[in-house]
Amino acid sequence: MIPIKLQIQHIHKAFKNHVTALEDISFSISQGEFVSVIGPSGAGKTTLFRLLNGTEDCTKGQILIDDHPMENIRRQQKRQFKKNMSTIYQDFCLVENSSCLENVLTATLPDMSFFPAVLGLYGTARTEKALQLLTRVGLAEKEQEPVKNLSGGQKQRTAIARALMRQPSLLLADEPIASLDPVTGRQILSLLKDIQQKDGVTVLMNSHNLELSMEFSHRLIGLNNGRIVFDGSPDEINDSVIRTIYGNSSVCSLNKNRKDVGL
Amino acid sequence: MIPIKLQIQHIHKAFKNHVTALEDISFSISQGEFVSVIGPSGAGKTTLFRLLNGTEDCTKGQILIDDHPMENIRRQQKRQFKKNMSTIYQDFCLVENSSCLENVLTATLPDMSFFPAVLGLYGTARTEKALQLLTRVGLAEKEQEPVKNLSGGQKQRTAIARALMRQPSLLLADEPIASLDPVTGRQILSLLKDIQQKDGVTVLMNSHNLELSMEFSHRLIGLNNGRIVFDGSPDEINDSVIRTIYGNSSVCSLNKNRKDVGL
Amino acid sequence: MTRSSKNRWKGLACFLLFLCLFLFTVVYTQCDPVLFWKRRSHLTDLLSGMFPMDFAYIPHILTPLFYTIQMSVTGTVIGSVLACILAPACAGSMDFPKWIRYVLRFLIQILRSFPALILALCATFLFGLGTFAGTFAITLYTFAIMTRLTYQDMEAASPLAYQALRTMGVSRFPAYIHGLFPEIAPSFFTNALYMLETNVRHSSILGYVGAGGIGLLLNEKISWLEYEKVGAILLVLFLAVFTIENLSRYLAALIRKECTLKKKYIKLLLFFLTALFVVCTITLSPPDFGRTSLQTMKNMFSGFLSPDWSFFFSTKKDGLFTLILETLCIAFAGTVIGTVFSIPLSFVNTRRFVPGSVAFIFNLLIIAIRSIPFLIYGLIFIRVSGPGPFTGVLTLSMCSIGLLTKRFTEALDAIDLKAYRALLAMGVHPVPAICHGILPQLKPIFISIFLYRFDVNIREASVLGLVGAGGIGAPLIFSMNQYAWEKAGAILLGLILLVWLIDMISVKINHIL
Amino acid sequence: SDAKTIDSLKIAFSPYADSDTITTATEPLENLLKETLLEKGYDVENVDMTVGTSYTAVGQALSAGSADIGFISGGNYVLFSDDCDVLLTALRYGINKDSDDPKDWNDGTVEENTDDMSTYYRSIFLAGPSEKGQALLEKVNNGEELTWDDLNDATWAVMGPTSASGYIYPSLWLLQRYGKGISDLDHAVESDSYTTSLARLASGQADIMVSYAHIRTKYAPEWKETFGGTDDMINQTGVIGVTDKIYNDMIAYSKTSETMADQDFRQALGDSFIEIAQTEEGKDIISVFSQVGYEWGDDSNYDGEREAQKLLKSEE
Ligand SMILES: Nc1ncnc2c1ncn2[C@@H]1O[C@H](COP(=O)(O)OP(=O)(O)OP(=O)(O)O)[C@@H](O)[C@H]1O
Ligand SMILES: Nc1ncnc2c1ncn2[C@@H]1O[C@H](COP(=O)(O)OP(=O)(O)OP(=O)(O)O)[C@@H](O)[C@H]1O
Ligand SMILES: [Mg+2]
Ligand SMILES: [Mg+2]
Repeated sequence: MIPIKLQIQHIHKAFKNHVTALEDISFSISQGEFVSVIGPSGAGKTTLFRLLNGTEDCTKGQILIDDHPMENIRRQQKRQFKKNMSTIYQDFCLVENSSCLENVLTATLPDMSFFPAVLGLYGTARTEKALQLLTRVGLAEKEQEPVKNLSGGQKQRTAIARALMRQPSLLLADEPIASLDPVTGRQILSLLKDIQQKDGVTVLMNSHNLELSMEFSHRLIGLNNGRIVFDGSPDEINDSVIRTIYGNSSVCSLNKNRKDVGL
Repeated sequence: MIPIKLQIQHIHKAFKNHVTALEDISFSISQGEFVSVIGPSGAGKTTLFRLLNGTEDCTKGQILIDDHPMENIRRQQKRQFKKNMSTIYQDFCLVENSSCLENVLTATLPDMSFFPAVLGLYGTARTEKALQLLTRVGLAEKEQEPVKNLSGGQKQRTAIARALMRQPSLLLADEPIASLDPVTGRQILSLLKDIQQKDGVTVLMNSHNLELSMEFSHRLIGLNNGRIVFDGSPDEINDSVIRTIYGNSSVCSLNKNRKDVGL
Repeated sequence: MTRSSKNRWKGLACFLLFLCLFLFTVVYTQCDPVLFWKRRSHLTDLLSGMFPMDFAYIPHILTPLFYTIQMSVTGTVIGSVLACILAPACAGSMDFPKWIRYVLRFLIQILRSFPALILALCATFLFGLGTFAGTFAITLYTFAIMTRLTYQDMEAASPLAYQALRTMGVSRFPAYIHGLFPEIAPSFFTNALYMLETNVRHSSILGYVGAGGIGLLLNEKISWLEYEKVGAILLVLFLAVFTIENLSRYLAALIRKECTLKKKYIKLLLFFLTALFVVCTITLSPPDFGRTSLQTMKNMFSGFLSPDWSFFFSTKKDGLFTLILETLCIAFAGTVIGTVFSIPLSFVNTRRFVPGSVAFIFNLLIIAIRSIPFLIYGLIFIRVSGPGPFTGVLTLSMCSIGLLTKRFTEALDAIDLKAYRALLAMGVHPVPAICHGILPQLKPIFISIFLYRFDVNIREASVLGLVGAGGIGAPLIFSMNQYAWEKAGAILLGLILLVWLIDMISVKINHIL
Repeated sequence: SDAKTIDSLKIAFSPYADSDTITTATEPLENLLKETLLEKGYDVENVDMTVGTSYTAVGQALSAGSADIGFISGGNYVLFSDDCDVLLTALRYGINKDSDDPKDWNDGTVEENTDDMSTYYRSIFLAGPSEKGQALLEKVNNGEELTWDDLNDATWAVMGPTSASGYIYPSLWLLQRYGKGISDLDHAVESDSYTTSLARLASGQADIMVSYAHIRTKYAPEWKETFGGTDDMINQTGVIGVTDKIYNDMIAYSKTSETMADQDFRQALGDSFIEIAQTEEGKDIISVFSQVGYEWGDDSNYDGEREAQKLLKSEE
């Protein structure tokens, strides 16, 4: 496990169609933290994660990894950094035609040399491990099923198993439990918490389940309309914070306010 | 609004790969009910919805619409029935390359005559209405954006707007708020409740958010491993019911049991 | 609202522009539907001559067919494997270095511009007469086409899983093999088998390398007006195409995991295919370097390198410019007409939209259309419309229908039907459901297939030449026959530039749409 | 005034040269024809001239009536003579060797064009610089008869099976002597053009090629440069066989065309071509076909060709 220090400095992201998804975001995460990003739909959470894992480039600002700006890092090191990071995508990003097991195994490709990697010769050790992980997320029997035949939650769990297969130092989890029932969801979060505590993995999560986010994280970052509006521990969350994060007209779900909302 | 009476009798569903997704499911729904299906991931909820809207055929058993078995209904009538039903899909099923507005407008195609439908001449009245709906789900500014550029939650709301555009008598909502933040999620459910109450629409929902399901529904159906294990009002839900629905090892989320789960 | 109506106007403008272009080309190539209708009785008189087929002739076809298949199998396999390896570096949606992409695309562009006959000639001058030279030519030809088709598929496929692997630090190539290839594999294998089939059908070049191929036999029987025998050859071709087509469908379904096969049988199948490849390869005649004709090769290339500039820049009636314009018009009109027929045909050609029996019947029809070589179409249409560009347009349309329907069908088989099914479930009539649920997804794919076929049609100008249809084909063939390589070089350069230009335009078009 | 009006006259040319050279060269023909025909009482409104790239294509067009007259080869004419008939036979300049004994051709000089017009030409078997080729040539020059085995051992470069000088007549020659044709040879390779045959011959890939007799007249200067010969063509090649007379190309008319059904019009058209061919301008035009004039043709001139084809087909 190589510890990673992540600093985000004043990043902006505007898409080609002039939608500004993120504006002046700065925060830093130290190794071993469990941080949750929360915010309304369209706030820019997924975009933030995609910037962090390098799928998109930011328009302004910079991301520092162990104090080096990401764009200046030499290729070899960047690869190393990427190897230590894995992402659970909101839309899963699985290979639909491949089986569950194959998808999980692809996570070991970065550690393999070229030809075995191309030919997909994973070896028994890796396969064993992938099967174990699949069992842990409750997909042991779907091992050989092509991903396109899985239910929403099963796909999500495959994506989770793939991310964990990497044994990352930094785990970016974009809505990892959105499609899971409360019990499985809780189990998955416990699993994440577990690896965070035991192995010191940094977890940056993003979830619409406020309760679970508060329960499992050390720290919450509130995003609204592309800006950080809150950054603090779960204890600091209160009605007015919720209102700043989710918008003014919002009804605090903490209070379980059951009266109808004028939409 | 044409009332629909839906009866499901002993249906079974097995996929080509011999996975049995549903076994001996029977229940009926009368017009104007708000029913939630709950159950663990992979229980067969989506499959049930797909059988109901005719995307898949059941292997055994039958679905009665106003006391007529679905397969015996003549084509004209079946079309009529389909017209009165709309579905919010778990995986959205939107046309990714078309804009948000176009996707919503496609819901009006069944009411149009052949050539205008083929050419997509929706007319201003329909466009107005679609825009109104988009405003209600909070997507007014994304109207012209191709769906592939939307965030997860925005896609989901587009799918909801499309389903509502139909003004159905039966609304099948498969995890309509999975990708939405608590506030927006609540607003959307209120909206569904609203049309259910005002227009007498039957809503058959499926959500992993137990709390909201209990809050909004008249009746809950618990599904586990393809079988109905519970069918009753939200008041009847208790720890042991939760345990039968979500599996034995489950920790009841109702109790907000925060201790770690052995996975 | 303003933006939406603006979009609609833009769409309408594009459509009108397209229509104008089409009308211009139709007029320029002297297309005359009235004449066509008046002389339609001649459409069938040549075909009817093929019945009853001369079954006794079939045994004579088998040896050449074997040679053809032998060379085609080896060439197609090697060419496709090379394509599979190099294609990702050409795809814009992947993060391979840009310069590699440009260099490779350029090379492939050039390679594809060389008529197969020139490749075959080069190969024989280098390796001597024999199956080796033929295989070499087929390999190059297949490689160029397969690379193009494959990177096009890649650009149409969703790159999400590939990107996910890349962010984990997987190197490009393994990430491509495991993250993207499984998604395009069905169409990759169908394309490869399609190439095999094309190579078997258009194997006339194989005759020129001393291997007899079924193409030469066909040319001979056509020229001698022995239509019963032509019929017999076509029947054999039809069967070959039918077999390959079904094999490819089955393979694609297997890859998409739509049907399953026991591990044991998969191994058996793999073993059988490998054995076939090995047998075909080791029975090839070894190259004969003792009789290479380097001087001729040198002439050829120095000719290509110093093209005939006065011809190149000539604006006279027999100058390059007029010829290319004519070729462009014939190719455009032919491709458009082909497309108009293929789109509906492709929808009834797949089980996803129509019942199995209907799909089967149309599939037979399309296989029949495809197994008839362009020469026969040329002769059929020449009887109707006489020599001239109109015949070229008609012939190209028919040839285009084969490939276009195949590619469209493939795109339809690969596409995500979720949105379409959602519309059907709401009670939308299937036709509007296709228009609004599928076409928007397919539009970019269809457009790129259309543009690809257009570009193939321009390059296959030599085909036009063979049916006497004007354009650049005849001068190209003639200068090749005369070994006037400077002139051939000028024509090829013109073609390369033209196709490059079209490529640029098509990239722009794909951007806009 | 009393001129008969003909809507359009469709002329199809076989690809004697590349189509645009033909198109450009024949452009003036339209007006010349119109004028000459008008003098003979026919007002032709439109003369439609097109070039087909394959001989068969032009034959098909004539046979279906989508062309009224066509410039085609004798071999092709025979194939389609059910549906078309000969109008004129073309004249060409001959060459200075016309013997059917190959020894006479190997006198150390390249054949030359003469000024005599002739209605026929011949095809030759040309042995190349390869060992095998030279051995065969020596045998012939020594007055020995070649055996079938001699020929069958060699590699042949031949043309497509409808080519008169590149396939049909050579095949006939073999048939008459050995009872076997080109298709019975073990190593006969079809070339896409005579030039490819020459390149193969020069490199030794082929030992024998078959071609029209004036091939050396045309390509001897290029032998080393273009085809990679190591010495002058006349030193490296020799004739080992000469075929019968092959009748020249011709102008045929379609029997299915309504325009051509008129006997008087045919007469007028034929006369016009003969007249035009005698003018300077006309000579220029038809020189792209390597033709120098026309004579009234007769179907029976092509009986030899018919015989040859029949033999070839039955032999299969
Ligand atoms: N590729 C893109 N092109 C244009 N705009 C985009 C693109 N991707 C995202 N956006 C826009 O950027 C904004 C932020 O999107 P993002 O996906 O980050 O939201 P999110 O916080 O993840 O929302 P959700 O909770 O709904 O997933 C949205 O308004 C979205 O429409
Ligand atoms: N097309 C298919 N082919 C084979 N098996 C399938 C197919 N679709 C679903 N299944 C299987 O059927 C079972 C039920 O799937 P379904 O999608 O109905 O679950 P679900 O209750 O909706 O779960 P989730 O909450 O995760 O969405 C799962 O085990 C799934 O793997
Ligand atoms: Mg998101
Ligand atoms: Mg589901």
